Amino acid sequence: MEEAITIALFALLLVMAMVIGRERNLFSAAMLTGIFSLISAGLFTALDAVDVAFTEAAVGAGISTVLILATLALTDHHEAHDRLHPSKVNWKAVGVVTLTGVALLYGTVDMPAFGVADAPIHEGVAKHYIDHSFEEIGIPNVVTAVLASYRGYDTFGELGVIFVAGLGVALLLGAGAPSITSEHPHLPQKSRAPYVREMPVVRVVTKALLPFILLFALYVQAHGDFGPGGGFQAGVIFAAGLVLYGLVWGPTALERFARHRIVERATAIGLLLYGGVGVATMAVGGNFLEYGVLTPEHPQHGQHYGIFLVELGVGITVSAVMLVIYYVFAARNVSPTRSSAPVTLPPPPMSEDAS
Amino acid sequence: MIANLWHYGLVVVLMMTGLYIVIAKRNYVKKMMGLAIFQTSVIMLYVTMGKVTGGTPPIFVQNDDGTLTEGIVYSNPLPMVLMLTAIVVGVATMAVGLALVVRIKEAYGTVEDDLVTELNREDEARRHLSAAAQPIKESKS
Amino acid sequence: MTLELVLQCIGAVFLLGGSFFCIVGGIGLVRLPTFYTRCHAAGVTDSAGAAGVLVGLAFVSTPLVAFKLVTVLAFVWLTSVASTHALVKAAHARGVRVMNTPRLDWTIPPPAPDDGEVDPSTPPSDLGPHLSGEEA
Amino acid sequence: MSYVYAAAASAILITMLLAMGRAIVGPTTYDRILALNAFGTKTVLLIAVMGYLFGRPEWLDLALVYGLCNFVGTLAVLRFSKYGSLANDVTLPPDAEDHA
Repeated sequence: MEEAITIALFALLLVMAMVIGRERNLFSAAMLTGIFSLISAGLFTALDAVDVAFTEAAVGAGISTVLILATLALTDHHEAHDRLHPSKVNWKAVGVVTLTGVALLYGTVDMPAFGVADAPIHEGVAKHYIDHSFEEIGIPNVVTAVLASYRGYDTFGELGVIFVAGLGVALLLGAGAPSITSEHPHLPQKSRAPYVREMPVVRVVTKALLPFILLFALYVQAHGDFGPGGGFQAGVIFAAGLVLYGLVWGPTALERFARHRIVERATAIGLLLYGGVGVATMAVGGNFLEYGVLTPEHPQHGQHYGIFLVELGVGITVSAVMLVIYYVFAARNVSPTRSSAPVTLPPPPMSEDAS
Repeated sequence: MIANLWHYGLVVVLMMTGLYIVIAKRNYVKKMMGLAIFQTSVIMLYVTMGKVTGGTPPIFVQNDDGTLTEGIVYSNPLPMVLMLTAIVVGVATMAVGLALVVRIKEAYGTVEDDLVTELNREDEARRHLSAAAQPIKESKS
Repeated sequence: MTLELVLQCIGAVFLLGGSFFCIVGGIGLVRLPTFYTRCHAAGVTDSAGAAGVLVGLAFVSTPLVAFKLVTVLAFVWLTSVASTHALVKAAHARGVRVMNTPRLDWTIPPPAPDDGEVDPSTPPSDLGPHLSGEEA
Repeated sequence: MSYVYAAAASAILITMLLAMGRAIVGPTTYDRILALNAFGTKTVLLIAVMGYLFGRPEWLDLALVYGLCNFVGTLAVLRFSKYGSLANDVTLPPDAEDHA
């Protein structure tokens, strides 16, 4: 049954990918991408990767749909018709793809079969993690133990990448731009966005659910040691809850709760907290991110403290980066006039031809 | 033996679908969607490799006294850790890509690959022409 | 344990009932002729189907898990109702009409019989092509 | 009991397939949004049933996240389809001058 569900979901996933490929209406394609992400999250659950499914569910259906839609609002809703190959299959691309696919398939013939327990991937450190992580780290969720402790360096690097990505988006779209509220100083304190009047049911439901969503994010953050969850998931859920508020009341209203400038600072604070834990362990006399030295008489407790702080840093940075990304895209949406601001790319003299 | 390799085949087909969208489609947003599909296929490859038949998610089952229950097969946690961070990094980098698309739209007025290339070529030709015309103008003055 | 068996039987009945409503709603989602009727079908899967499955599962679980299941059910009920409401309202505001008179549906042979819902008197093209739906 | 779970999972999978068909066919944008919403609910149910089918039912947090993010996604799509934008005051003909 496990395998049957896996194959069925995989088939749905493939169909979805192909439909996304041939859908010319980008708005519809964005929605189909949301469904694609839901299917893949279900598939992760079927493949025992509950933590991955958790992340994919939070990221794919919520944040990335919002991102694609925000981009579509600023670009085109529809793919232009290709003048060179109007509505035809691009046979060159098909050839390249087929060749690559056949080569890849040939490469997998020697690979271990599905689900065998003695495949090479299950030897080495993976075996050590499963056999010894409970006595060494003392938390039931192996994924969190590996993520925050054994491979703490790696996660630190990934968090740095996320931070830099958030920085990049902020520089590309929002560099030096005034924040949303300072752009509309005459806005009264009560938001009077028209849709607030139009969707009373959604407004009430969102208002009722929002505290629970944020509380749930904190629960996921703190419960990552014992079940699926942790900083990455909690950060994304927290951001998704706030983005939901922004969608219903408008980013201006959200700005009153989470100031853009403060959120921008918070992206760095999380990363610094993570690094600071590493520096603290070095100061006590251990290696970078060796949490055990924090409480020498009881290394497991040190691991608990270290993992908690590190996950907190991850959660702060991830949620702040997601919020910053939402803010800068939304600010573009609010003020399309800024799109005529000078572009930092090499100044194109043909820009009047393009428009 | 081959019969148990189906997951690689499915992953490869998925990956090639994403690759086709990236290569063949000219709209940059569509290309980003293709890239997302490609990324999902890579994640899927790792996760399928970590699966053990009859295994459960790698979260220890504890008895009431806090000790671990023996005899439970766990799937491999390592690919999950790698892919978990990869998903969040993926969405962050996708945001960078989409931000670039927005800037391209503002600079060129289009997000179609062939149009952007054409505009670049025109621009280059114009620059070439003006560079060639420059010394003549100076000699006249 | 007879109590356990009884609970399992009740749970199974709820589960199968929920599955039945899911499938019925799914078929309705595909087969019903207009957008608003399809909304009704989706509502069946979201309310009756979800309730059947989740309550059925709650009968065979420990109290903590049952509580979580009920939470999920409450969440699904709130959000899906709200979003369906907003969806129908938006569709109505954008000019999707209940043009389901048999005369219109059966005498005109369009490529797909479901195509005639967007009111041609209020073309939505002024706000962008993405709202006009499928062209094919 | 596992047969019942398997039957429920199959039923939900079939429903997912049907909803997906509606999402692919359309014809209007709103049909797609409706299908997306229904699909999200079906995923929540599938996750819940799969937990029981595989014998580790304690992670319903996952299902909750699906419900939440589905809601966020649906609302985003709706806002976009209604105003062509995710922010509050673009392309609103009657009230646009309030914010300009």
